[in-house]
Amino acid sequence: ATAQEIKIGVSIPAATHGWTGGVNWHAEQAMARLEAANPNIDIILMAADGPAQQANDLEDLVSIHQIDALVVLPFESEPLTDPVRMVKQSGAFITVVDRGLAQEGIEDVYVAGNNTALGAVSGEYFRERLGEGDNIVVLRGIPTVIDDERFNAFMETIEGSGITVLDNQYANWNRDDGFEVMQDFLSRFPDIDGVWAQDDDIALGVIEAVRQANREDEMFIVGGAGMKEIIQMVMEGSELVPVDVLYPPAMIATAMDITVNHFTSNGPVSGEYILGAPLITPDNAETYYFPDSTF
Amino acid sequence: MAEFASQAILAASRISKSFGEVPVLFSVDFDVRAGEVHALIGENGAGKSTLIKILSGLEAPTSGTIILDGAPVRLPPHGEAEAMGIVVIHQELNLAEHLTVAESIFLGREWTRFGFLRRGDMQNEAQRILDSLDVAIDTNRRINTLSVADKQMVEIAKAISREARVLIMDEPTAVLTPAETKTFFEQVRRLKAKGVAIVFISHKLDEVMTLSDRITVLRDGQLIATVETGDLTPDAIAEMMVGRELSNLYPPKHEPDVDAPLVLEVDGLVALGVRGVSFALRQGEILGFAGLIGSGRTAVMEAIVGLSDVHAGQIRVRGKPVRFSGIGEAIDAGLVYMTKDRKGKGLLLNIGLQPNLTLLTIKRHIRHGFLNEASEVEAMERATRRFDIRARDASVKVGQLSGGNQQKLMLGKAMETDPDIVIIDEPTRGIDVGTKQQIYHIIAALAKEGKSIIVVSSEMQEVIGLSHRVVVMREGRRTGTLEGAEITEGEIMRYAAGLKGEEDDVHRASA
Amino acid sequence: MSTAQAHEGVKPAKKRFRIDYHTFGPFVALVALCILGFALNPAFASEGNIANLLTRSAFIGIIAVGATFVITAGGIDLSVGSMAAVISGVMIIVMNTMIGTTGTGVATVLVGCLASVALGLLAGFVNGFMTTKGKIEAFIVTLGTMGIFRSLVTYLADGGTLSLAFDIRDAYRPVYYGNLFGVPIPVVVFGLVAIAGWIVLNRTAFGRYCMAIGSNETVARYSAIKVDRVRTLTYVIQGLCVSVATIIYVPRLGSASSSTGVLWELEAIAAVIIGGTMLKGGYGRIGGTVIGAIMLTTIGNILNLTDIISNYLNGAVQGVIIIAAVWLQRGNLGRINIFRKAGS
Amino acid sequence: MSTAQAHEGVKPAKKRFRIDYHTFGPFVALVALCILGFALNPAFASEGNIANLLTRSAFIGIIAVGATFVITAGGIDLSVGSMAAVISGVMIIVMNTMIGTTGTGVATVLVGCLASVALGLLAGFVNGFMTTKGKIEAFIVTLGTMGIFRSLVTYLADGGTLSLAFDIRDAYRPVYYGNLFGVPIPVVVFGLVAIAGWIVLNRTAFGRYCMAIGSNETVARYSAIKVDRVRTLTYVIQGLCVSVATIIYVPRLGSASSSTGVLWELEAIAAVIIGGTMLKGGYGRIGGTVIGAIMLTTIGNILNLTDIISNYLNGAVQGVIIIAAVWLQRGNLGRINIFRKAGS
Ligand SMILES: Nc1ncnc2c1ncn2[C@@H]1O[C@H](COP(=O)(O)OP(=O)(O)OP(=O)(O)O)[C@@H](O)[C@H]1O
Ligand SMILES: Nc1ncnc2c1ncn2[C@@H]1O[C@H](COP(=O)(O)OP(=O)(O)OP(=O)(O)O)[C@@H](O)[C@H]1O
Ligand SMILES: [Mg+2]
Ligand SMILES: [Mg+2]
Repeated sequence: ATAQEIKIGVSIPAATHGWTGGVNWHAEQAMARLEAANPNIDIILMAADGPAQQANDLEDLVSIHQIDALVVLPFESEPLTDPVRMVKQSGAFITVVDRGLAQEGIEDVYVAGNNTALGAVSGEYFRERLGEGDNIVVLRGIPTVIDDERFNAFMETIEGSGITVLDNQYANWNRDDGFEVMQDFLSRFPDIDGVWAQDDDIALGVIEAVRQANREDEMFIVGGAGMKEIIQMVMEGSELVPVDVLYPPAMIATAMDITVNHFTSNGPVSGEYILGAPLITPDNAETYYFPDSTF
Repeated sequence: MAEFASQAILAASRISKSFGEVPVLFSVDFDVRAGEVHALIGENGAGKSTLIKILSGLEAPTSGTIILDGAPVRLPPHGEAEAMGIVVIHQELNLAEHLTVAESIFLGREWTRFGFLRRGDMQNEAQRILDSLDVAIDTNRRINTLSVADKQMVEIAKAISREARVLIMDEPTAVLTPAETKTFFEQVRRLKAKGVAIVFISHKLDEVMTLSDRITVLRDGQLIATVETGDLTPDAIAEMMVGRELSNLYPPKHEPDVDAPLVLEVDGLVALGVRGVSFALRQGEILGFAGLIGSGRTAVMEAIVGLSDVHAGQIRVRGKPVRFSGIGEAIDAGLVYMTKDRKGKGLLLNIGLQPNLTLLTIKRHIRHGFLNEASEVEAMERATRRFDIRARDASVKVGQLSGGNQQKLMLGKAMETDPDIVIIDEPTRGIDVGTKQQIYHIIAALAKEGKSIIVVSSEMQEVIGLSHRVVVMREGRRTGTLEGAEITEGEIMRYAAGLKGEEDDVHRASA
Repeated sequence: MSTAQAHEGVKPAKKRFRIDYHTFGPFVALVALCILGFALNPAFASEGNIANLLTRSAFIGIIAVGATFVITAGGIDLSVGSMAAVISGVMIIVMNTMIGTTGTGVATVLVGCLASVALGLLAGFVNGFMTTKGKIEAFIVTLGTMGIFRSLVTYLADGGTLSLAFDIRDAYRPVYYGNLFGVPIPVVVFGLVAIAGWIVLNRTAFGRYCMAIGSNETVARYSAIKVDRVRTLTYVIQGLCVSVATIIYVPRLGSASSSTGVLWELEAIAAVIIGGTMLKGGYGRIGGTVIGAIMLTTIGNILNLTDIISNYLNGAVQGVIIIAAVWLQRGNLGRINIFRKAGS
Repeated sequence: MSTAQAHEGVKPAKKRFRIDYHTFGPFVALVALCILGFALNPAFASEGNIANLLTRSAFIGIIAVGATFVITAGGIDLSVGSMAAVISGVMIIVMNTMIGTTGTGVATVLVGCLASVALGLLAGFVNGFMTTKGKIEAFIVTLGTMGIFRSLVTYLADGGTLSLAFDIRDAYRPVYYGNLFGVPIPVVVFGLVAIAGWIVLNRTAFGRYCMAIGSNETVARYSAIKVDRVRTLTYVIQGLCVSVATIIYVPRLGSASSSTGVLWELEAIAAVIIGGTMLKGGYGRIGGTVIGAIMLTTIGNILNLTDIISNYLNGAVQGVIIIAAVWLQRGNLGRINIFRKAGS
């Protein structure tokens, strides 16, 4: 450890489901890569189980590790706004990823995911495929802002298309819950034309439930995020899972790269980097397929 | 001695025991031979229970040896000595509350076939054993629904059903009435005839005299003597135990004042186990309650003080009708009830003496909203003196006290409330003769002071020796009330057994 | 004022025309739930839905059978959910690795199951050993292993998901999706486990020892029962049950991740307690546990079958139903008239 | 002849050099943890870090003080985490609404606190009432209310997050971030709550009643203790503690959502048990609970001191440390030589 060592703290949610698992994996990869490439940079990675613990982690990054920069993917925007502000006050460079803080002007760099776009892009696809008199069901995540943004954007987009949303239920971004909720939808509704699962973990559960009921021919399923198993199915031209909507966990790596750049390149780095939520179709699927990733 | 030792099945040689730094037994010798009943007696806290725990492997001696069949052994802990034929009835009831009677009797040595329980067979056998003891307990009942005496009978049944070579019994008769004791002794004699070596602990010297062949006396953890029973009189034994001469156990009865006001009147009381009981208690009177096990004496008392539901009938305290909804209200009205189930209902075993003593009266030790420790300590000292409670120090848990000292503590706890009407259930259960005498004198003194006392007791002599009047119960009803010269053992037995019955149809009709 | 016995919840075991609410209560509550479900949506009673429901309850149910032993003997096991996750993970890794050696057929699946059972027994033994020999409270030990197991699966999956190779799935699928004379396999397994559990708890000396230990450890000790051994065995049985549950769980989605089995411990314990077993030990009922498990699944199912309630309130409805169901079955039933006649 | 001693009646407990492991153990384990922390990273001992650590432990610590009462009296409360969430939510709504009336100053904050206390008392009373009068196991009741409270906050937040208006935050911030003579306010509050709890548990009749009920309910009833009332009160105290914890929690994160306070119940109970209180009741130690809470927070902090361990294994390390710490403090300490001398 030289005196000039630059410490970058990375605070992310723990790997409690597929997408956050992906975030963790990409963060670890990026850490190894960046530390190898830049000997004077030390990255400290912390994963939190909840907003309160993430706030603790931020405190510790400052008081124990005295970080020079922070890359944070907030568990939730609201509760972490103040803690991130405290880090900022310690003089650190702040990069916020995915979920924006509740107040403007705290972060130096914002690498924004776009949950609204994910909902809208998915909605567009449903509008395209279905129309008047068609029925769909929606499986949601965990009741949080992220889920709300996705859901509301989706509902707004399909408004006026004549598509009926039979029901929506929380499946907690969890395969098992996706499976069970879908089983119940299947026993309840004899006619379902499409399923919006908004997340690939949920989608995997939905797929199994549909297969079990032998109703694969009746409907299609749209997930979200870009899990390799799902992308593979899209790539192979599956009827059941024709498309996916990207919401890449790799955005954490992007944010880390940008932050390291701030210290290694000469010019100052700042601003917003908004990632889209492109539709993955059989045509472009290959570009989004990383078989080595855990996600 | 060598010849003796070879006859003994189980012997203790120079056994000493200390708990922490406190010595309890000092180099005690003890042995028991096939086909004899060897009684072990001594004051409360003399170390009797400790000695038999050592003899059955539950406690390890600090020094000394156990000799089984002539060879020194180290007994396995945790009741495994039972496999060697050493069976114990512990002083503290030792049954799991959630099991049924049959399950308890066979616990630890279930009969199985192909790995499965032979439930029917065990049930029948349990029934057979209980029948042989002349007790009517449903083998399917759960232990927590039984009265203390029934639990004791289950313990006895459990012990005599095992293949015992040595049967050790720690105060098995403390809660039994003479009738139950009699059938129990028949079973003991039967086992004795089969060559079982029996160790018997009791504070009832008449029982000791009738049952035992030899007697060993312990005092303060020291062996005083082992003698042939025939060589001694009960008085001599008592003297050996206590170390002083014991004159008249019971205090002289003062003449009850027939004009004294009635402080407690019970009319046609109906409750669980009570089928229309009426009686009255005068100021300054000692009223005895006698009856067989399960005759409902306890049930009457618990209903009066509000521990169980009163279904019908009237209770008046000093003329005012009352219906207590909990014992707290009874205490406020000047009544106190001391339970006979000290382990299950009376004392918290896992904490110290002082909090137990003041649990009922904690409000009196509050100053400015906080507990005043000094006042609690003072109460403890008072009770210690009055009831001669003996413990190593105040940090001992109540569960570690000797049985008799627990009983004394419970008496102290009840008397802390400073009551006008005292209801005590089995007041001297497990208490040595010396202390018994003290307690009888305390009771008599209280009555003289104008307090009114109900004594529920299975010890016939106690009821007779203390009471001005005696109510006899049978199957939840009052069958008789005896007064003055009528109070004799035979008379009480006749009412208790249902050979004689009072014309109490009146009460039944009104109930 | 009722007696202490009523608080303890144990009634005399008389066989006369007396309704034992602890046996009968959970059943009545379940029937009430089913009626509610049917009223809300007749699809509730469809054969498919009932099959789904029972199949789902099999996981929690099988785990809860094990938990009944642990709780009856006065212990508690908070680690079962994480244990299920880590066992699933290892099973998947083992099977994926074995493809090269034993092929993609039943042999590989069997090897996987063997690994599962071995791991379950081991994990249970570790819990039991630390509780009894280490003299650490079961709550602490299993809270610790809960964290350890959960971390292990995350580590094994590298934060992501472990997926069973698609080649093996075909051989393994029937264990979850197949059926025997029309009864889904998981339900059959659940039934067998429950029966075995019932026999062991009620018809063997071991079961009796569990109750004795839970009721009064000292008495058990004095009765020459090897308390530590019996208690450790209850955790081993729990581990075995978790491994059986895992064996039927894995073919369902063919994957394991750190989110597998989250909060199953709470569900399993709840099923046990709803079923009438006492949390403080001494008294266990396998039959009640089975009904408790089905009841919990049914509540979830009913909530999915209707949209009259805001999704946000699912948890609240669930909570209310659980409390109401248990209230119904705990003697309070006796206050309803028709029952009073038959009851005490 | 030293038997004379046994005859002098009851002497006051001796205060010799005797180590009570239940008092001493948790403390030793905490010291060991701190040494480990310092060894891993000297920054552990920095003033800032210690302040952070103690401040954090205040939430769980205050809740755990309440839990000590509930558990001592033989109950359990699983709803505290959700209760904290719903109280936070309501506080925020109340304060946001009151801005119009009472402005953005201390007055509004006080109204919020009042609402919090009222709600805490009510929630605690509901738990206690259902447990005692409804005769439903505390486990079931509080499992139910846990779901209900969690749902309510989700509902109030409309699935999202409730956030405190930024105008009020300035007035409220000092409650978390301020300090009194250099001691952070939450630590001061924690200290006061702990002292009050200790006094109530050890120096009042009520505290004695809690222990008696937890130890043997029948004996308590025969000793004229109003069992139901005392038990209900323990839940009310628990509710009050949750509301106090919430009052210092809200200014930290300024928001409440369905993820607020998740699993706090487990942490609170763990703190209580680590501190030496018995899960079965009858024996409670507020001092131990305080140390338990600090210990749990310290473990979390230690994991942040170094990144030599994969993040995925955090939970495992945490589990190992908890088990090891409790193992250390439960008499097993006695086997280590230096302690044996001093001990018995
Ligand atoms: N586990 C223990 N720890 C500490 N002291 C104990 C323990 N067990 C017994 N003692 C003490 O040993 C002494 C002897 O007790 P023991 O129970 O043997 O008396 P006992 O002769 O059976 O009296 P009793 O007639 O009252 O039953 C008592 O002072 C008691 O307090
Ligand atoms: N007929 C009955 N039906 C139901 N319960 C009964 C009946 N008789 C007695 N009991 C119950 O059995 C127990 C035995 O009665 P109780 O303890 O009052 O008798 P006792 O005369 O004090 O005799 P013991 O010395 O055996 O206790 C009581 O708890 C009572 O509620
Ligand atoms: Mg690093
Ligand atoms: Mg004794």
